[in-house]
Amino acid sequence: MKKIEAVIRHYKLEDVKNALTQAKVEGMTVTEVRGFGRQRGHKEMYRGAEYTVDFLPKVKIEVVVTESLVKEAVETIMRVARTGQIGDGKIFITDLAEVIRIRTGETGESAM
Amino acid sequence: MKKIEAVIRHYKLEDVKNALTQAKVEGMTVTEVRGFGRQRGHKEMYRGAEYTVDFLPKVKIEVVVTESLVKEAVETIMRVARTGQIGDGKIFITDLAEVIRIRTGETGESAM
Amino acid sequence: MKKIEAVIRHYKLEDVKNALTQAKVEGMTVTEVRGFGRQRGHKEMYRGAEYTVDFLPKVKIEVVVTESLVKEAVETIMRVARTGQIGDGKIFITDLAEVIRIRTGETGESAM
Amino acid sequence: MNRAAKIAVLALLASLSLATAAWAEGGDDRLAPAKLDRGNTAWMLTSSALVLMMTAPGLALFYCGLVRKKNVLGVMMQCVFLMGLMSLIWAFWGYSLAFGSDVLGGVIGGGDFLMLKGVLPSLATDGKTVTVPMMDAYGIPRSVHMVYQMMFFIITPGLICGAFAERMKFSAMVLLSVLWGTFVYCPIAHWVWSDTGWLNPANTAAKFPAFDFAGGTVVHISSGISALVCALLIGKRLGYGQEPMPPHNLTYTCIGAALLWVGWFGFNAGSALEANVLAANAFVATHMAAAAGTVSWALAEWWHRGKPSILGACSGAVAGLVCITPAAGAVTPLAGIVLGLLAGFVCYQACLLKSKLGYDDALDAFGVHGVGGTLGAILTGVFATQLVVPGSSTAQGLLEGNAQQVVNQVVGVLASGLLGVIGTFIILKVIDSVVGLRVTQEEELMGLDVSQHGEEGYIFV
Amino acid sequence: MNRAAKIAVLALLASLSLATAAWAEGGDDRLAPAKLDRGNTAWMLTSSALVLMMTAPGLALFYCGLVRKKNVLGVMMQCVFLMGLMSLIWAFWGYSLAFGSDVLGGVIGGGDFLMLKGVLPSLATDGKTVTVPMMDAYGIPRSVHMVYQMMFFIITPGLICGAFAERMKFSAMVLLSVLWGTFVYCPIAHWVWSDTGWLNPANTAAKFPAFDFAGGTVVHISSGISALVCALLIGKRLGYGQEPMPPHNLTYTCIGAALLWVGWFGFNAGSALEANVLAANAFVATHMAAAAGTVSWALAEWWHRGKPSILGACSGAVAGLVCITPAAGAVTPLAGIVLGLLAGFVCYQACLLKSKLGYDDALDAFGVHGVGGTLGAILTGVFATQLVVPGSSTAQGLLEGNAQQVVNQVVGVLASGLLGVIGTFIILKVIDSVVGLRVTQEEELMGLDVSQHGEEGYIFV
Amino acid sequence: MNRAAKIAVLALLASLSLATAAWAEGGDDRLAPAKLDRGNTAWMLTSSALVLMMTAPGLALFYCGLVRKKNVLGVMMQCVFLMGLMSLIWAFWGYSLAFGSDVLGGVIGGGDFLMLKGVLPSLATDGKTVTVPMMDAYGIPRSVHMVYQMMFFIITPGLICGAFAERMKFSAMVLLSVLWGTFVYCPIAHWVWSDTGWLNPANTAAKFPAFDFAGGTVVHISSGISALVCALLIGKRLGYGQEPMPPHNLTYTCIGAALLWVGWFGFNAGSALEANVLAANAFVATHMAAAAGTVSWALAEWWHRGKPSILGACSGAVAGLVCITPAAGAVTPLAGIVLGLLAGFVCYQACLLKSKLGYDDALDAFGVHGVGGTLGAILTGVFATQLVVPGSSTAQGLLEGNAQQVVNQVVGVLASGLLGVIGTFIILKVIDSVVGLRVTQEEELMGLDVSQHGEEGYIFV
Ligand SMILES: Nc1ncnc2c1ncn2[C@@H]1O[C@H](COP(=O)(O)OP(=O)(O)O)[C@@H](O)[C@H]1O
Ligand SMILES: Nc1ncnc2c1ncn2[C@@H]1O[C@H](COP(=O)(O)OP(=O)(O)O)[C@@H](O)[C@H]1O
Ligand SMILES: Nc1ncnc2c1ncn2[C@@H]1O[C@H](COP(=O)(O)OP(=O)(O)O)[C@@H](O)[C@H]1O
Repeated sequence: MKKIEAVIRHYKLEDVKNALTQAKVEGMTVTEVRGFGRQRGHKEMYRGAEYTVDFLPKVKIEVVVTESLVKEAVETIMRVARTGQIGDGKIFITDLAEVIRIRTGETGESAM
Repeated sequence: MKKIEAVIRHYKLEDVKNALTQAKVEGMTVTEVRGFGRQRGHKEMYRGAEYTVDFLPKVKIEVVVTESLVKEAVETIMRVARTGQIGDGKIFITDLAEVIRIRTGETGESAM
Repeated sequence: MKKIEAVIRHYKLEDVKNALTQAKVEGMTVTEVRGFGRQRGHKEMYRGAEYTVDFLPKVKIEVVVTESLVKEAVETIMRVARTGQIGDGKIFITDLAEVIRIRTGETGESAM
Repeated sequence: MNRAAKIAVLALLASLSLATAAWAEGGDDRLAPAKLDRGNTAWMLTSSALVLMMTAPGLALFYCGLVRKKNVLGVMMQCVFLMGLMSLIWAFWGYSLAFGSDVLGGVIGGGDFLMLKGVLPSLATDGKTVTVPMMDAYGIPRSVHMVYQMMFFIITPGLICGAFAERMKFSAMVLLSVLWGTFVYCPIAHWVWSDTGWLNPANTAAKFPAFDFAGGTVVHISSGISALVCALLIGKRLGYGQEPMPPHNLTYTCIGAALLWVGWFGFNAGSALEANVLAANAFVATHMAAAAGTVSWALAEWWHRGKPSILGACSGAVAGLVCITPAAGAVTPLAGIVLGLLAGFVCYQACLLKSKLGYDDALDAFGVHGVGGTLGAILTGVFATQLVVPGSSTAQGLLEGNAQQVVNQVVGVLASGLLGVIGTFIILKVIDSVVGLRVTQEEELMGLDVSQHGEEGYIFV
Repeated sequence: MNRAAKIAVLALLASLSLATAAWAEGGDDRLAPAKLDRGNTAWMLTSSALVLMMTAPGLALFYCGLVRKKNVLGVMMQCVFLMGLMSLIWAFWGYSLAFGSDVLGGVIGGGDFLMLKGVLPSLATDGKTVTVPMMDAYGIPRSVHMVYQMMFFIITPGLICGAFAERMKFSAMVLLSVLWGTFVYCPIAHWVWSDTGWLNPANTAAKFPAFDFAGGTVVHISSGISALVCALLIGKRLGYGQEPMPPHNLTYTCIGAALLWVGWFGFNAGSALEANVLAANAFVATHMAAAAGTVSWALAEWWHRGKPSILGACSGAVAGLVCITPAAGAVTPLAGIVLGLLAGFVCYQACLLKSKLGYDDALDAFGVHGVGGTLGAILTGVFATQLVVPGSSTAQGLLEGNAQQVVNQVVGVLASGLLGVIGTFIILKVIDSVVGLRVTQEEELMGLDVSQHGEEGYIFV
Repeated sequence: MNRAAKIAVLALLASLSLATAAWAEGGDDRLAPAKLDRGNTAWMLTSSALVLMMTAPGLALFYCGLVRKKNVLGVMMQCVFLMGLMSLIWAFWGYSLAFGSDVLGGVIGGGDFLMLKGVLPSLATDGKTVTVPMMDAYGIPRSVHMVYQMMFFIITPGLICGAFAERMKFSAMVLLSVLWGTFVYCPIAHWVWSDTGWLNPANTAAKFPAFDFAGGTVVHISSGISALVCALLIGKRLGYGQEPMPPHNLTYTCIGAALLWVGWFGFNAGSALEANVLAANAFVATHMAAAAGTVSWALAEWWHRGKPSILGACSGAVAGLVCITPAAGAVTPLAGIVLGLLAGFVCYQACLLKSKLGYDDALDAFGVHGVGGTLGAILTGVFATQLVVPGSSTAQGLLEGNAQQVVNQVVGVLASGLLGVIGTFIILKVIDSVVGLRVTQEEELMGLDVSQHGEEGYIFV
């Protein structure tokens, strides 16, 4: 099993969720984050004190899927979350040692 | 060393924390997340515009433990966070390459 | 490629960001978290109801870097985020299976 | 104004053509009848607005900050909906039951003002002459008195909501407010404030003339004791005593407390029904009591726990305000300081006690309004003085040697407390058997915002 | 009050000892001229403050809670900046165009009051005698009338902002407000409220005397219909209909609604310009309509969707307040209840309809103010009564047999609506060609807070 | 008011049987003594409530939004606690020191009003007759004057808190407020506003009659300059200049600014102590200055930085309000516009300068109140006009040819500034040696909410 973490734009969340659901991904966890990368930030100014705000609001989604679904899930995210402009975000994929469903104690694929 | 990530219900956090502490887990990091899985969301309505809110508020805890503690930690979480109703959440376990305590520079087990 | 996760003190974020940027780290994702470790919490009191608040506000940064940068990034974080007092935080390092840039579809090192 | 009068007088001494020298409002006697006092009217309109502001945003903020995030709207909704609901009931029958002439031997008011009959202007049989009912003693239209008292009728059930916060069904809250307003509030208001009320000191035939200037018994004791009954009958919140349930947003609570303080000037000084010396006394005494309560609760905490808290300071202000409410038109501002100091300290103790007794009065409606109101009612009997009480030139309170007044005050407390307990108990039992009091366990865990109203308070993600 | 003075004066013609009985304010006639009524002045100053409070924090909170987090400051800034901008314009030329004597055949007012000439005190040629312009009929300085009306001029363009929220350039909003205020608001205000206005019932020569006590046409219809034009011309928000755009903070919206309710007492009861029976009627009718609207919208939702929402209750309160605005000085509080009930229901339907029609009036400025204002204007023609309308002793509304009044009201609605549509359309086209109406796509995605103002609303991290 | 009528009536029994035409308030002379003006009393009670609202929620919100999240309650607590503390001190000795008759050669007031003696009603030796002290010139009870001035005494130390926000010990803040209020505020208030004050223009024997209508020197310069001393003595916040410290919640700051604006009508127009033409002038001038300040600061930013910010607009409003405060009863509203425009621009520059000078006046208490107050005090000497100044019929300000007035104003500024600097310096040194000024480094990093009060502002998790 793999964990797919994707940092995406805020307003793409709904679309990505719908697309992943159609791709048979059955769960997802979302976190509000702030990101910093190639996309440059902006200046903010408070009574003359100027700050460069490098961190922009982004959303991180975490999806745990079985190996067989990884490719489709990643492609789905890439297709839907892409605008082509700097700041679209990144996808990180990690191997998981184990997955457990708390309610039933099921592990591995059946816990998905 | 392993990182145990568990997405659990909000109101179970305090109990889980206490149980883990008793199980000799010495640290924990908590994030407010929103999750989506089998548990269906609810409808919200704002002046006639109806939304289905699939994401429900959850809490993600991250606990890094030595191999020897993994089993007990997981069992503790499962025991305490379980209600038996859909939405109890999931546990994901990952291998860590390294752990470092910033204050002292200790690494590995001694950084726990 | 490695993912470096570091839980640090709030007010060290800006310094860490700047130091990492100088160390040629090109991106970072930040999450507001609450942490619990050796640093003891504090008491809060609301109309006589007393709570011990174990979770203290911390910031988690996630930095994905190529193997060659890991050491420098970790050292940078340790140098800058350190105060020497309990509560400085921890660094966790994980292996990544893959990294993808959503905008271009680049993978691996070139996605950094 | 008097300046206008003076100048007019001087200018017209030699003349007779006065009618034209004073100006006409289109010559419309309805708009400015002989008895209309514009200063008083201005003040009472302002006071009415201030008292409405107490319910929302005042109380709505004060309370909503104290609950958990998932119930923030539930609490606010109670306040806002009551602003609608109770206003209609008051206009339909509440004002009449409270201020109508005695029926059932004075237990409640009659139908004189049903549907605002006798409150709104009426047309004479000639089809032309319009008569506007006035409160002659105060120079204000009766409709102003009606709307001012309406604001009290709104906030009182709102106070009770603090006790059952985070777990009562919205429908049950609606039924409770209608029934409680009708069968508990209206009788007590009638006893205390109607011309023929058996507790009203302005009624020379009153059996137990007890001072309650602005609603110590009518508003605070009645709601406080009823809140306790609610808390006991509906039971504790899920997880109470196990999970922490700290206030989710104390900034709201603080804003709410400050708005309550400001609005309370309308509540207490407005209760003079005039912009006169009595109103001034009530204003100053109210402010001093609030100030003393703030300092007192905060210092008690500082002493006892090592830190003064903002929730303590705000709670102290409210405790002081509650305590001075019955007294504002009977005691001096210096006595107001004493009342405030005591209120802050005593209500702090009451809240501490709650933790020990273990019932779940979620937002301390009883601890602050019940306890503070009772304290205030009794202390009014101690500190009432002929310096302040209108028309008095004899001893008024215990300190002036009139011990009987304390007895009267206690009778007032007991009578309103008793009706509160019994009335609320019966009403809750009825509601429980009809629609049920409490949301399901799942709804409670989910929060009232989503489960009862289909909304979320904050969407910060 | 002055009524009491008048009586006294009449009664005292035989005497001389008056001057000493009343006191002097340093003998300064300017500060208390013959016609000054202190009760009225106190009430109008209070009312002016209340109406300002409606724009901010009232409307600012009501609206800002409804947008997404990234635009929260954009909305607040519009309100605050308008408090500055529109005040200056009103002092420079707005008051004059609205309340000056007819020019262009009565389409608009003339330059009588440009730069507050004739509003502020002036010095006689002796270099010593100062004259303070008064509104004699009300006993208030003209400057008070000017500043009170200024508050209306501030909030009206603020209401429009709801339609184009989250996407209009700040510069375009500024231009729109200046031009719209000058060319749409001022003429309508002149027709309805100036002494010689062709819609003003107080003008015996008015062609279509239509009741608009506190701004049903001038404020709500004009802004509501113009809001619709804005929504259509500027187009939908990016992602509208695809992404969810729920209110980001309903607690703000609720506080805002409550403050609007409180402030509206200044808006409506202040429109009597006196603390008299008419003000009292307006106060009570306003409150009853708000209450009825709250209950009505919430019940409609409860029935229709199974849950009463707090946004519904708050929207219903505002709908009721909008609807009673033209009527408050012409109908009884009982009719106010009817208006409120209808307003809550009808505006709820209007908002439902919007979802179907698909235009993006982001915060329902048209659905609430346009629809509610029109409903209120027409119902005023139905329920107006000689019991309330000053100086009347004949049939006033349809229910009293005067069907013509409904016609007059419709003419008022059409005239102001028409000017609103045409004026706004032209103004927007001009602005679009000069600076452009809409922010860039990137700016819109980023949010107006950062892109237009270089700030963020919340820094909770 | 009607009371004036009544007295006249009674005095004239020879004429007609008038007594029945006016009504009785239970025949109680205390409640409506000969001199009572109900319109004025209504206005002053309203104004007092408005000024209290300025401290909280007004200033509390304005300031708390500007700090970091971890200190939000610390700031609010200062405001709320001061509402309690300063009220008690004012009643005990503050009012007496400020408004008592000269002692120490006029440096401060004497003990005439200690413990509200001579302010509250007193009993004659007959044990029956009650006398209520009145301010005859204004027709209001003296207790109203006392409570109105109390509200100023509350907010002034609250303003200073902006300078040392996020780092001062709560206990030090408490001590500072008590000492500063007693030894800095009371003397300045005595000089400027007591009948015998050497700066009071109403005192014909005043050495340097300087206009300060509503507290430019007493409130703003004194607090602004003292704030600067505090900022310098306590030192910078940890991390100042290195970490970003942006306002954590500008929506609060905006709500606070709007409430300050609304409340300021009580502050300035209330300072007339009557609902007369002077109050009207102050009201309008105040509003125009706020409006002009809003536009001016926002435009300056727009020009200079490319974007108008909401913090700028709000700061500009406050700057305008500060600047007009001494002037509101001496200049016309048109001059108010000029003052507002200048204030917005100058205070913006002052805040820019701060960044360069490098001291850490956290919330710009000096930049806005010190600078804006000084500007206003001096410009009052320029624009004061006989059109407005009560009782004047000669040149008043520089523009009317009276250059001396500017000198007087400067003297006023220097005197209050000097006492502010020296007094604050000594007081801080004393406090530092007794309890220490600053929290520990660990407490500061943790935030004042948790370290000083054991609470958190927001629990959104
Ligand atoms: N090396 C990295 N480590 C962690 N997060 C990153 C890294 N690089 C980018 N991100 C995240 O991805 C987001 C988008 O990256 P950015 O470089 O701006 O756009 P793009 O990937 O389109 O070039 C960032 O805001 C940040 O949250
Ligand atoms: N595949 C997944 N990837 C990431 N998070 C998941 C996944 N499945 C579930 N979750 C998280 O676990 C929570 C509970 O899952 P859910 O399916 O509702 O309950 P249960 O596990 O009891 O069937 C979700 O809200 C989500 O946050
Ligand atoms: N075992 C752990 N698992 C996850 N997070 C941890 C763990 N131990 C510590 N942390 C995180 O690191 C933070 C600092 O840890 P703490 O033990 O207080 O300080 P130090 O590492 O300096 O001894 C904690 O607040 C928590 O967020």
